[in-house]
Amino acid sequence: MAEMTYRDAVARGITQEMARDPNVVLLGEDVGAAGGVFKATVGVFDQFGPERVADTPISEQAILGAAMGAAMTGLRPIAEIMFSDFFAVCWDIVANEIAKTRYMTNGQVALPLVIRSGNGGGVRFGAQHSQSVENWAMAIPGLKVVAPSTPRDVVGLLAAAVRDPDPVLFFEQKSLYATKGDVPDGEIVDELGKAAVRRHGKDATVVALAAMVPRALAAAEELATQGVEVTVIDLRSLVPLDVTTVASSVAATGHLVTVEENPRLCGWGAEVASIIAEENLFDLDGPIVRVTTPHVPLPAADALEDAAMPSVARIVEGVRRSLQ
Amino acid sequence: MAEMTYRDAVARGITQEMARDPNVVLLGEDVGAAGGVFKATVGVFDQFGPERVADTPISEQAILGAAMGAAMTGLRPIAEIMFSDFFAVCWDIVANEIAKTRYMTNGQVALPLVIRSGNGGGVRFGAQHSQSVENWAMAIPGLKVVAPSTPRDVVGLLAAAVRDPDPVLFFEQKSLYATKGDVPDGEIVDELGKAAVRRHGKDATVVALAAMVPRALAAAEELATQGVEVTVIDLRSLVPLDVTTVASSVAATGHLVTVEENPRLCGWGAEVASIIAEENLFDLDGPIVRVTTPHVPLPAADALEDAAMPSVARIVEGVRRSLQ
Amino acid sequence: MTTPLAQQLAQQTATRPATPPAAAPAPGTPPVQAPPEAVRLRLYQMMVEMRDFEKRAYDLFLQGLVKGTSHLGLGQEAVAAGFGAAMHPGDYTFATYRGHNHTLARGVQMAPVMAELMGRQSGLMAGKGGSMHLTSVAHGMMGSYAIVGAHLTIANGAAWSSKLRGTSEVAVCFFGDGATNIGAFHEALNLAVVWQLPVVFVCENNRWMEYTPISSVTAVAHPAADRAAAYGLEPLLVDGNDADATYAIASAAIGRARAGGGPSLVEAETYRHGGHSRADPGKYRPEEEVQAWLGRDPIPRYRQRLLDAGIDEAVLVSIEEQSRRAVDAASSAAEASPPPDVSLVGANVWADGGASWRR
Amino acid sequence: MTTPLAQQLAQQTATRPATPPAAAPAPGTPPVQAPPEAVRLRLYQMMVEMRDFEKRAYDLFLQGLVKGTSHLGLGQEAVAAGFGAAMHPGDYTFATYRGHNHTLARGVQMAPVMAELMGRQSGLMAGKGGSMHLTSVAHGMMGSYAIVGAHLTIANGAAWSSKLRGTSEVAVCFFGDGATNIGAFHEALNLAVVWQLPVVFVCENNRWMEYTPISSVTAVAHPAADRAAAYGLEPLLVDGNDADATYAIASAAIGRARAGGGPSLVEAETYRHGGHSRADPGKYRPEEEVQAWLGRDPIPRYRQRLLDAGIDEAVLVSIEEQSRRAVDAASSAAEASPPPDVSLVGANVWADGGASWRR
Ligand SMILES: Cc1ncc(C[n+]2csc(CCOP(=O)(O)OP(=O)(O)O)c2C)c(N)n1
Ligand SMILES: Cc1ncc(C[n+]2csc(CCOP(=O)(O)OP(=O)(O)O)c2C)c(N)n1
Ligand SMILES: [Mg+2]
Ligand SMILES: [Mg+2]
Repeated sequence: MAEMTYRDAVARGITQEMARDPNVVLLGEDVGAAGGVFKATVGVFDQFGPERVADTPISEQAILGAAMGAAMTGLRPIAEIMFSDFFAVCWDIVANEIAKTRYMTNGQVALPLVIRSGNGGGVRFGAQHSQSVENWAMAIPGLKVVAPSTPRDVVGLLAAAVRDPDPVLFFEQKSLYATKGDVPDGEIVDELGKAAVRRHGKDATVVALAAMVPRALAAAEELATQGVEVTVIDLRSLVPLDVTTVASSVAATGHLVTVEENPRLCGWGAEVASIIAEENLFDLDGPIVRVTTPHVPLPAADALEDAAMPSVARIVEGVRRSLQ
Repeated sequence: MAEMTYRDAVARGITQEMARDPNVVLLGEDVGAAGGVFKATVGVFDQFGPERVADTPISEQAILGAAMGAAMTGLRPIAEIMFSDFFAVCWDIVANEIAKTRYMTNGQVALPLVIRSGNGGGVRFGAQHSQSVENWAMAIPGLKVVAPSTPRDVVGLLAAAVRDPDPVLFFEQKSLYATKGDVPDGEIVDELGKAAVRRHGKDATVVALAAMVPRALAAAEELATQGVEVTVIDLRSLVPLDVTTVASSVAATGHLVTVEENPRLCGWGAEVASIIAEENLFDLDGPIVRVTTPHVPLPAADALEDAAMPSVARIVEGVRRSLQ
Repeated sequence: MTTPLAQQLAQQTATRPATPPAAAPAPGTPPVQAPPEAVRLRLYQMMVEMRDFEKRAYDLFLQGLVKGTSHLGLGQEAVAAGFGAAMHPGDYTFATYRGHNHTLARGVQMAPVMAELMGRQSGLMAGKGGSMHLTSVAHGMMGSYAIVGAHLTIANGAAWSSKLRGTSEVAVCFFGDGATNIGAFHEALNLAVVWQLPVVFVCENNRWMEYTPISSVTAVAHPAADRAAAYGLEPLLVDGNDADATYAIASAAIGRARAGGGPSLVEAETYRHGGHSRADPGKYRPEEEVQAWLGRDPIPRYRQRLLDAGIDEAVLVSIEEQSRRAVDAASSAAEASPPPDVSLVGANVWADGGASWRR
Repeated sequence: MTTPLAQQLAQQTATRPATPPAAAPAPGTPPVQAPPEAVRLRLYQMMVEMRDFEKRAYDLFLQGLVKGTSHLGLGQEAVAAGFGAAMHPGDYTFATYRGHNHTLARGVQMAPVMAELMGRQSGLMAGKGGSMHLTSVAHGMMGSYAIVGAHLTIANGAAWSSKLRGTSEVAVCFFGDGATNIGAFHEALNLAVVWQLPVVFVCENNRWMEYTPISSVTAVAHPAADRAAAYGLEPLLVDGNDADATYAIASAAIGRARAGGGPSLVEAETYRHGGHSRADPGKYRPEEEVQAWLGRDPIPRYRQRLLDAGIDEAVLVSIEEQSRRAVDAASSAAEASPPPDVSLVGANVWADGGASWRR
């Protein structure tokens, strides 16, 4: 067991999988000798060399096209899209090609690949480098979507993603890179589609993802001091989605609050809310409350960015609203 | 008053606005002399000439970049992205540039532009030419999102979109191009953000968009023969969203069913459901049911495509489920 | 042209350069060094089969049996045939929505292709892909792609994989003139050269996008060849209506790629006889242009050349008859197949075979 | 180079071609035809102010007062200055995230720029954009764009609008060497030429993407100049550390665009003195390379040239002192400004000033 940062856990996860399977390769901008702009791939190049760790030009379509073609023909690539905002320049390869090919070919083509990307706000990078776009991915049939909240989960979920026979978008929350947590020694491999209950409480169910998990836990602490005990569920993956864990918690608490970093409209919280409103409506004792970034691009100034993103105070307020 | 096709209504709307305002220009692939691949711009080139109706190379990023730069500097472009699936090759210009620029510049830059696109399935074009991607657009703050269901609305909403000071994505449903309807003579201009109640019924509220509106109405007919009277709301635009009309209808009926052509996850129906589940939960007498295309890419074969998209039968079944 | 591959080809040339003048390569000029007779007969057979197949596909469309869209390769057969014949089993083909010819060129049977166009259970992908997405991995047909430009980047990936795994497959990627103006073209070409990938990019310049002439939207006269230097590549222009010429340049470029010599970009000048897709009559094209190119139809031209080379006409007639029989059999088989079972809607979204996104 | 713009510049040249050899243009070589003294003093002043501004921005970053990211233009001043001086009021600038210099070059005041970097209410965009998105429409500074490549297509649009409206603005679009490998570059260049737009594309080749040398990921030696021919353009390579040279080529290219002569693509060879962004020390670069380029620092080099041309040193010293005072005043003003009011989070999503998406 070692304490390590979320950032270092990425490199550890990649290394674990590249050491295990010679078909795993890594490609992206500055991922090699430079160790990645977030320093999340430090050491990988030294260990595996330039053949298996390939620096690329600024050509996101070419990066993902290369990953796709390689995955079709026997490799298991891990591609990096530096900031998840840049998915917009290569969304065609993700949404139209990678996601649809198994289906269109009626199963002839398998695409075991992972696309890692720095996601989300809170680092004062402004509107084009701060988006939380996991819901863009969730909206596309054929993609799996993972977003870990702890260093341990980074390793375990990344390993699961690499070994998964389907294409996985792996969102590394930028605001978590510097956070630390205990990571057990030895190989770690998780299962995709299993949410983690991070805290148990009888009064309400709070569902969060990635950087919103620690905030939801902080809100839970604060609510506890006010006598409100909430369950906090870390979804860990959006596709597959662990509906069972959410629904059974809501059955027990009668209240659901989702906490999303993405802007409101069509966020994953809406999907979770709609599932519960369809399948578990009569379990609810109060409104389903969604706490999200408002439907605005993220501003750059620290004062504004902090005001835009879901805060502990807004989560507390959201839970109180659901309980009224 | 003349009967015309949805397709011809597009050309009529464009012509109306180009005749009125010399700053309105049209650009896109094959939109000029060829009249567009869907024949939706026939006659526009003849009337306004090659300066104001510009054929482009297959360069969607360059098309939308040109529209954006022109809108920043005094023109009001209407750009065509032939099939909405191709938004994936230029999503950066839409989501990162056009949508965010007014905000990032704190209001210095206005972008009065319209992007028209052929959207949706039902025409056996397969997975890369059949997507209904209005929810991709709805998820991006800074965009307005319009999707008419009738020839009359095509004209009125297109005019509103062209005159709107914000960027508008205008989805023309491909499966509706050949449908006909009455269009009044003279200038037609609508207001964005006003839903239309297409049928009144006390038992349930069915919310639909574009090609799903006629299907919802057909389902309503069928339900009426079984003694169930439903209200059918045509949203007409997703942003702005007419929450008032939906909520007040649900307050009256106690039941909500959304009908989406897009695949399920993070569709606009989820957003509508989550709003009602948050703000009007206690008006509900039954589960909120979402009828969607399942979360799959669209298959090409007619038998499969018809089975995938929401059918009248599935809408009827969805209403029945919400009433149980 | 003084660069290696061009030189190599020029040395094989009988009386004219391998790359005809762009304007109007004279029909019937003697070919580059003739391939062996067996190859020539195979080229002829492939082209005849493609032609017959496409004509039948068009008839079936008119009868309402081919649904949705389809983009025929009528007139462009010499490109698919020349490259198809030069490829080795195991090599990777990446094609566009106009990919029927390229699919047949890899030995895929006609019946499942026809059934796919008709949306039947026995279709190559059981109707799930349709005409624009023909794929048969078992034949190295790695897919037909309907978003212009994307597959150039994907072909790179297959070539990269071949290189990293140390095997010898070459990727051949076909696309149109219009595709040279989209960003993915640029990204793919640059990366292929930087990584020295075993990939051959083949631009089939048929002079038209959908309804717009390529010359009106392109900054250079030869949309691919005039861009080669931007990637440090030599310009390679070939008469795309001459099967011997396409076979020669294909063999050279594929051979170079296989030998570790890196990528090539070939521009093959050709023409589509019909409209862009489906019922498009293609009336926007000047009649003289159409007639001039119909006069350069690759198939009668090649037939005459084979006769001139002393091949017995009976051999050709037998190829032609066989082809007609094969198309008849394929369309009967396809018509006899039922529509796909609706359960296929939910099949193969994921590797577990299904469509469930929840646990 | 024998093409028009290059010729025109060569005729102005004193003792060496306008485009220095790519490898190591000798510092201190005599300039192209010297601009008038007033222009030269303005160029010097601009460069000094940019330099002082960027150094202060770096200091404020180290003090924790500049938050988020910032990309300094230290070392690249001669490009922004040369083009800025050649532009007319009303012309359109499109810059990247490395756009502080280009913003100042259009006459935008230092104080609001500094305040924007610091996320203050008095910032150019009240803190909503940040360092990477500096925009001042009133000054023709049409924005700084942080997604590599996108703004080349947007610059086209502004140029197209100028052409259609029959006005005379020229768009000038700056970008890095790395940007030449992304698809949008290709699409933008092609369309600009096809539509003959009044736009000048300026590649500031500083030899590095973020931490990767451009030469290792690019198929050609000169990422922009070697691609010009792919768009029917002449290759234009200029010493980007020589303000007289950048001014000369800028004047020629902008003049041509304004006269209806269409677009140009200029590659200016330069170097960033510091790291890619923020605290990056840029240690991945070979020390000799860094030292060689520090030796070609555009500012001392230009200072010496002005002295050699007989300009009184006191004039230069006064420019330098004024610059320091301006930077001091700007940073004091910025520091004195409060953070933006949180109500701005919901301001200006839409033209109605607000953020509401519902009716
Ligand atoms: C990104 C994208 N833009 C537009 C289209 C629509 N489209 C399909 S084929 C075509 C013309 C392609 O022309 P070309 O590349 O010359 O190929 P050809 O059809 O002539 O074989 C267009 C515009 C598309 N499929 N993808
Ligand atoms: C599409 C896209 N990909 C990657 C990045 C991340 N990124 C920002 S700057 C940069 C390097 C750009 O290099 P260059 O174009 O040479 O400009 P320079 O920074 O040297 O001025 C990269 C990779 C980005 N902003 N946008
Ligand atoms: Mg073509
Ligand atoms: Mg650079």
